[in-house]
Amino acid sequence: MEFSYLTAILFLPIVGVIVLALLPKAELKTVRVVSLIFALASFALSLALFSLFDRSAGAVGQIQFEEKFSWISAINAYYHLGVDGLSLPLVILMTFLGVLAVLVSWKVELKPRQYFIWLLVLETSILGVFCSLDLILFFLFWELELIPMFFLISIWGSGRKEYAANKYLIYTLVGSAMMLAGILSVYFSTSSLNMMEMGGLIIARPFIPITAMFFLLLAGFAIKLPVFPLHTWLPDAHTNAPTAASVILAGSLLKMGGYGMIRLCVSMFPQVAAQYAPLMVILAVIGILYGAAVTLRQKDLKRLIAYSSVSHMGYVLLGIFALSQISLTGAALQMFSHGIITGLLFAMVGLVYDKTHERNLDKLGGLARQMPVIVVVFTIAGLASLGLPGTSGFAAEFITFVGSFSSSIVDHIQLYTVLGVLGIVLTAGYILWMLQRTFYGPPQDKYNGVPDADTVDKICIFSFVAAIMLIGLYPAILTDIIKLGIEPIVRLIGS
Amino acid sequence: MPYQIPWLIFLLPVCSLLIIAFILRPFFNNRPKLGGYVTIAAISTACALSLWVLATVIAAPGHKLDIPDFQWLVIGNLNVHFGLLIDSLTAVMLVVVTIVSLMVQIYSQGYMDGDSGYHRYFAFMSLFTACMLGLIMADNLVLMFLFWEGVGLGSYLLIGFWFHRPSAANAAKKAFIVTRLGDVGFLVAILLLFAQTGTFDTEELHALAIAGTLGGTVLTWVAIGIFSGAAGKSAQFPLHVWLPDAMEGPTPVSALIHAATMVAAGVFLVARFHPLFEHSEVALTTVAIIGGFTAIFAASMGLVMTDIKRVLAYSTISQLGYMMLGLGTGGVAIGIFHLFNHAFFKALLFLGAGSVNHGTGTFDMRQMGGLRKAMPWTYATFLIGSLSLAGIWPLSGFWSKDEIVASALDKPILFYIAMLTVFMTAFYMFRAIFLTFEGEYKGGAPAEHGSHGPNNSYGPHESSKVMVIPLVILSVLSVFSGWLNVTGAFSSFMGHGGEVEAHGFIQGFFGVLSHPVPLISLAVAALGVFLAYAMYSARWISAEVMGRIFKPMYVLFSRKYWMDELYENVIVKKVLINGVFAVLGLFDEKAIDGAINGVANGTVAAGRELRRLQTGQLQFYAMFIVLGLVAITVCYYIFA
Amino acid sequence: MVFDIAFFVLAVIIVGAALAVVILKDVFRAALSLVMLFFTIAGIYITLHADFLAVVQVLVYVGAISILIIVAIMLTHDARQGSTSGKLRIPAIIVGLLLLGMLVFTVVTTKWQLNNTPPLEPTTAAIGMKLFGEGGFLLPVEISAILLLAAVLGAIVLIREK
Amino acid sequence: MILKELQLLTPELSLLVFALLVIMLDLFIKQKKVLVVVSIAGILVSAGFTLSLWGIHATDILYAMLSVDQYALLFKLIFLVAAGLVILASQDYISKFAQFQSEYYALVLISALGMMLMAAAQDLIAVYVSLELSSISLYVLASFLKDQKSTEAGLKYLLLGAVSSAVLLYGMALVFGLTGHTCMPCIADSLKGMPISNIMQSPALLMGLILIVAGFGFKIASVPFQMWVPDVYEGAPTPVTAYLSVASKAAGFAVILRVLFVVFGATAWLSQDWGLLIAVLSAITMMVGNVVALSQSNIKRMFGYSSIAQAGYLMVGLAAVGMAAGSDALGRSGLLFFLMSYTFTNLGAFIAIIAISNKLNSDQIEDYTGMSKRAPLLAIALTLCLVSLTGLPPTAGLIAKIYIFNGAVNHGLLWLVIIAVINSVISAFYYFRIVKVMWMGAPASEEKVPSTWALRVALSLCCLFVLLLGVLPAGFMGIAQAAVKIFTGS
Amino acid sequence: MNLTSLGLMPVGLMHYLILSAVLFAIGLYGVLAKRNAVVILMCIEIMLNAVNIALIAFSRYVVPVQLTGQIFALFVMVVAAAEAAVGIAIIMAIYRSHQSVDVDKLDLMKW
Repeated sequence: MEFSYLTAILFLPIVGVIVLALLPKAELKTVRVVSLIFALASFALSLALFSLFDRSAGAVGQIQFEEKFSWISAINAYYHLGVDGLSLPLVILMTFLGVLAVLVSWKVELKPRQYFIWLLVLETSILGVFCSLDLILFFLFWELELIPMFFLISIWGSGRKEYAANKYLIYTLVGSAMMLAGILSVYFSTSSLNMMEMGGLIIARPFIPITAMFFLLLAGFAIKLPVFPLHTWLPDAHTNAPTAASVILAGSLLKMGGYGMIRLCVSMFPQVAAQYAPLMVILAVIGILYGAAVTLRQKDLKRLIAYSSVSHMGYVLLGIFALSQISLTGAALQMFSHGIITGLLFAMVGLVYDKTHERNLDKLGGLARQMPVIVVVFTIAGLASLGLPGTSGFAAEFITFVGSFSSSIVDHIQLYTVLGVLGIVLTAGYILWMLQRTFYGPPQDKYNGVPDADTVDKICIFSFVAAIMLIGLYPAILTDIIKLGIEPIVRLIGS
Repeated sequence: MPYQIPWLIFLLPVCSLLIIAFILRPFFNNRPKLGGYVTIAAISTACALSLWVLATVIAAPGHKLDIPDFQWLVIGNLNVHFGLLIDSLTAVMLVVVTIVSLMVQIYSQGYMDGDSGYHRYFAFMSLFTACMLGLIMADNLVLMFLFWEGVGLGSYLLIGFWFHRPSAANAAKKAFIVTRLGDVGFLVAILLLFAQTGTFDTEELHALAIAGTLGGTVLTWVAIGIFSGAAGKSAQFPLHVWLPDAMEGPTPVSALIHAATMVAAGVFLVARFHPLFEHSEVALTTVAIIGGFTAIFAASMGLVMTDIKRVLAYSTISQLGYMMLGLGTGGVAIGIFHLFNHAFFKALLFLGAGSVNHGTGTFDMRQMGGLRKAMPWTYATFLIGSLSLAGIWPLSGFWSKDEIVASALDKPILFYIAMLTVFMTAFYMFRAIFLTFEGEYKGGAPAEHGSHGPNNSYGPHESSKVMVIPLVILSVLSVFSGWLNVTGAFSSFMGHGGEVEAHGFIQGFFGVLSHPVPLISLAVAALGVFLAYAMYSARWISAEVMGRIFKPMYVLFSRKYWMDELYENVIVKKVLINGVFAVLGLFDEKAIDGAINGVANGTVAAGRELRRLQTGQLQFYAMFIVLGLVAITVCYYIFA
Repeated sequence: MVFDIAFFVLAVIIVGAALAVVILKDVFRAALSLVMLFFTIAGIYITLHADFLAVVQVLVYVGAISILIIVAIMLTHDARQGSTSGKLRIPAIIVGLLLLGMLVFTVVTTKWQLNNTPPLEPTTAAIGMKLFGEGGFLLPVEISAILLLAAVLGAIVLIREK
Repeated sequence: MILKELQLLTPELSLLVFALLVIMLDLFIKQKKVLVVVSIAGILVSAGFTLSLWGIHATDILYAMLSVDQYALLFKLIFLVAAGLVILASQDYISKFAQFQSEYYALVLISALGMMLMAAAQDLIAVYVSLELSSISLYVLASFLKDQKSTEAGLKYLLLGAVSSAVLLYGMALVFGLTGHTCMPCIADSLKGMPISNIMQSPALLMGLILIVAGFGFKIASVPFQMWVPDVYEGAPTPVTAYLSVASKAAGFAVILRVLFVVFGATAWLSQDWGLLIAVLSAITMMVGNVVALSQSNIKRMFGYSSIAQAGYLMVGLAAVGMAAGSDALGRSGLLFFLMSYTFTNLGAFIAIIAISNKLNSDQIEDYTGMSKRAPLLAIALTLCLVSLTGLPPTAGLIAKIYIFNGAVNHGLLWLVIIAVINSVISAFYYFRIVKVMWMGAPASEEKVPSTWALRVALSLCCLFVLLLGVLPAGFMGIAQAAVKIFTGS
Repeated sequence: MNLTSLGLMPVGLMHYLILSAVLFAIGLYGVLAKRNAVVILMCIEIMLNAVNIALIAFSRYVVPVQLTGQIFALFVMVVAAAEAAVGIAIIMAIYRSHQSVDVDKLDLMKW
């Protein structure tokens, strides 16, 4: 029997959880190392997956590393895993962020065992979303992710953490509530829960109007992405979450929304998607500009980056609903890219906060002297975020723009794209403003003797930088994979 | 020539960046000089290679080299190949960039001596040079845009080099954002081109434009988009505001980036895509008008600046306008030729200003004076540069400026503007010379950065050799570079000089004086010089009295037409940040979040109200049960 | 015919007694009205040819439940304070009338499938057979036994002092 | 014949025997622990007999009074499990009424017996009598503490219960009067034979339906018959509350499903009629339960409202059964699976609450602050159960909801499912408030919360099943489906 | 007075059912309105009796020979007795803890 890569990747963190739970004495060091080992193992396996992935032209639309067992026969649900070009990068992203999240949390001292347990559970649940090919399994993992995130925010968070945790919980549950209704309607319309069978399935007798199904599913994804005006949970969650949670939240969790939109909304209901694409594209543009505008008003470093995510995920939405092969690829790449960039940004904010205990831009300043490494990496992250060429941010945004501008599905898409492009100016505005307020200006006495990044921090942030640069300089390393997954979907739209 | 050579030109500075960032800075931080040496070694090699490339291109048929490209990205019909386009334009630019860069790096050895950010400085410089070289060699729009933004980054980093000064940090940010505004246009143009043609390749686009496949409104929009990018980088009105502020960076940076190379990238870009512009009358006219207007507009502000670098900055803007004007009216060769000459003398002038600053610790001309004796080399080279800039025969500036003025002849308004600009240029440059080098020394000021602190304690002094030698080399170039086109060789090499008749060197060199236009322009320039002499050296005319007479204009110029106020205070602060964005922020908080919280609070409140039904009264409960029964029955009768 | 007249007489007494139970302030008198009510209901049973039930009614209700209630009244001091109506008197009247209306409407408008066979009489033996015989209600009888046991257990627990 | 039938009655008989044994033993022995052992033994024996009957072909016994079928057997198991776990969990609580231990156990067993009979009853008379058997035991159990709150709860429960059983009786009387039968299949046959095609044509049928729904609605705590729930849950001894919230509700559903399906499922229009009624009531029930639970500060009272809300979800399944009009077993098995899940989950939660509240001597949610430090295992277990009640993975709650909503969506109740899932969201608010309090705050004292082995066993069993049903639900769904097969046959 | 001419004679099922309904409503009113717990219990007994009348009437007019209704009523009586016993026990317990059997005062638990 073949080695079940996906199951192994998926459940290694859970094995880690069990090990952690069974540790007789939870010494800080052991806990960290154990978590790191399991996160690393998962990451290593996902890299193996990456190298074993069949990139040949024949692999277009093929599910690889498929595993399928009957799970709940009563409702036709299977334990069905597999990856294609669309999900593989996200799996790698998550395992990568999983490792880095552990590193970022190296200095957590409050209830470390619990903390790392939740972190690992979170990893598994998000991986599950990306690997599942069965709607119920997908939904299960989708919901599972709530619990660790809730705990991470509400116990290890700061500020209005309870409010933020609640808000996160409620928002996400509302979304998944709609999604469940959508999934069930789909199930009864098609008698199948197999996500791969549903691409472009012509539903002869829809259970409810397919538009309704589309929007029910979309609701959940839109909240997660988040799409304007459903975004207000995000700043609160980010601002008050611990660093690692922010990293994963921004880095990987939001992508569940985009992934779901492509995988379910677009590929199941290409016609409906095309019909409502103008609406979604307009929302995307509003999200881009509005998110950036609101970002410019933020005083809290984390909140600022959180709002910037709203803006950046607008590009993803734009790419998805421009519905062209290039734009969808761009959107998928943007998801990955935003994952590492914003992950790094949050890690950097975490570092700055750890060292200075300050996140208010009005009170920060002049830190560049004290923390040369941090300022360099933060700047790189910021520049990547504003889409500087050579970083993944540029590659992704550029592909998205090219794709959406030349798309023929939506009327006036050129105009919308141009408006979206304007967002990059605002992005430059807030990113540079933030860097300036944090690091530049005369050094302040109160920050004398503030330490720079230490070795663990450096390993962590340099890995991010390496990933950002790698994708930025040679995006084909991912797009060659992504397009395998996107192509069949585009064919559906075309037909 | 092996085709790897051009790549090597690009990679050399990249290597120097990597070496400094990953080896020198972490491990040899106490040996700062190493960084400079590495950079200079890399760039001098690149310079040599560039000359080789130039020679090869001159020899090559069609003045073009074939460099194999490689596939970077393929998604559907998006097919991006990265490669290099080496033609005459590229070759010339390569030489300009590497030479100026080399000079500036050498000069920086002295200028930046002792600065704590020495390694960082050279790393950034290498980064910038690499991107600049990449930009001029790129064979397609994507790669070009990549480096285009890269030079912007270099500029940002170097303007903000002394980040602890808020003004520097602000200037850096401003430069980046303003140029990015232009880049939006550029990016949109790229998108539009791809949507129309499906390619990013420069030469293919040229071919399409020439064949007429790409034309009409689309082409005009494309051209205007490209020009908007160029206008941002080349500081054309109305995006010029960042350049004067960019003088916050170290002076060698100003010389390299904000005088010779990066700002000229806009001009280069327009030149590179000139075939597209040529096929759109509107675009070409726009370029010419904006260029001409910028030329005089910036010059007018240069008249009244007291900071020597700012005078030079406005001069740069003005000259860039000139180049645009040349591109818009005359063609690639004319614009690029001015770029070529301008690079040398403007770099020279900036480096001279830096040298002055090194000697006096200030850039404020009112604090200077009488430096001629203290800094003879600086003075001499600065004078050569100024003469060249003012367009005095036979220095290089004369030749290129003359061509531009001539090319504007058939558009009278532009011509008069050009002439007026010539006058102004001569005036403000010599005003600067007289204020700086003549008269009495007025004491200087604290140095622009700490390391030079003690210098002014023993008065103004000549700079070290390492700084003076580049000045000399550049001044030589400033004299002779213009002679390259005396015979029309440069124009024909650029491939767009077909209409320029070829003639012998001597004939061209002196013969030019037989034409009326050059003579007029020379006279105008001389008038400017004379006026400056009269006002600031001989003081026949009191500058104060002039200032009072032309008070409104003086205020207008010295306040820079209130453009900064308009942009920063009115548009950015009042309208955007505190206006639109504040409203949106409030909307987000109150309306969107408020609605969500409202629903949540409403639910909780509903719960608080509903629980009052649970009175604890047993009989009320029973009543409720029976009422429920009745209600159900009634509903049945109503709805069934 | 006799039964018809008896029905009306008994019905009037029943309604009167029931009203007395809910209207009288004196709990003792209310309890006595209740006894009266139980008795007359036994009479109604007779008019329905349910002689065994009538007897059981007297035994169980008049004999057991009434006594229990009276004892309870005596043990609680509230007896003397009387049984006043609570705040909900008016709503209670309305709700009572509504329910009455509904029920009357229901029984009046429904077409009952009447069976004109003369009723079985006497019923005692038949009921005995029904309860314990073939095809009968043995199980409920057994359950009732346990029910009573549970009630006794419960009463003991609740009444005994801690 | 009779012997054969007695064999089919062994679960009930053995339980009765052990109940009597407990009472008798109390008279003779001092060591009260023995009573627990005997009670548990009784439950195990009864459960053993129940299991031994599993797979049996549905048989009517005692002159069609009872039906021994998988459906009843499954419910019997649920009641036995609930009773057993409640008895185990009561060990931490028993000190409050040490004197009446035997009566306590006996009453728990007897009420379980009543419920078992209820689930199997095929005749309205048997239904009524067994319903009262369990009810009367529960009335007593609710007031078992005899303090102010407990007696108040008991009286409210009793009086309201009596009124509702009078209402139920009136409904049964009307149905009986209409058809002349008390045996359910006979009534159904009779209804099928009636020349009516709309419920409005027979006011008695309508009234009977409404009154019967009202009577059972009281049991399952459906709005508007739920008013007793919060008060009684709050006042009753905590183990009894647990028992009420699980067993009594399950019994209510067992009987209401059977009555509605068998009697009122006689014709499709009738079935859809009550299906819609239940659907509407279900929507209101969920809303009321969840919304009011938001503002509760007493954990038992909060669970009271929570159980109302859960009844609402269960009624979604019931409504689906009605809308399906007998054509599809999905809804019915969903209801059963949800009940299994709910039993373990709610019992688990209550068992943890018993241990904690007993130590704290308080039911206030705020007093649970920092419980993760004082009683980590209890806190984990309670958290797990709360997660399951919210309907999040990897617990039974989520699968149960998916399963039950599945049936509802399939029969055109998407609107109801959407209301239900929105309600789940609201419920997260108050369930997670407890979680938050336990894990986030600093405890008032560092003192550990003790718990007996019995309680721990009970709790671990609950948690185990909560997880098992959440991760590997297929087997349990198989059981649920097997259990509802009898209906397809009937 | 001629009851027959008034349509009230001969007495049939309807009469008994209406009587039952009236009795039920009166009992209900008592349950809802009286403050004394014992009286409420009494009123519940009235309601049960009302049901019994209906049951026996149905038995008489619908299934005259099967006596099912009578059997049903018999069980109702048994249950009523048990309920009354437990009810009174609880009321005694209430009385002991509250010194009152006024249900208006039983609102320790609400909201």
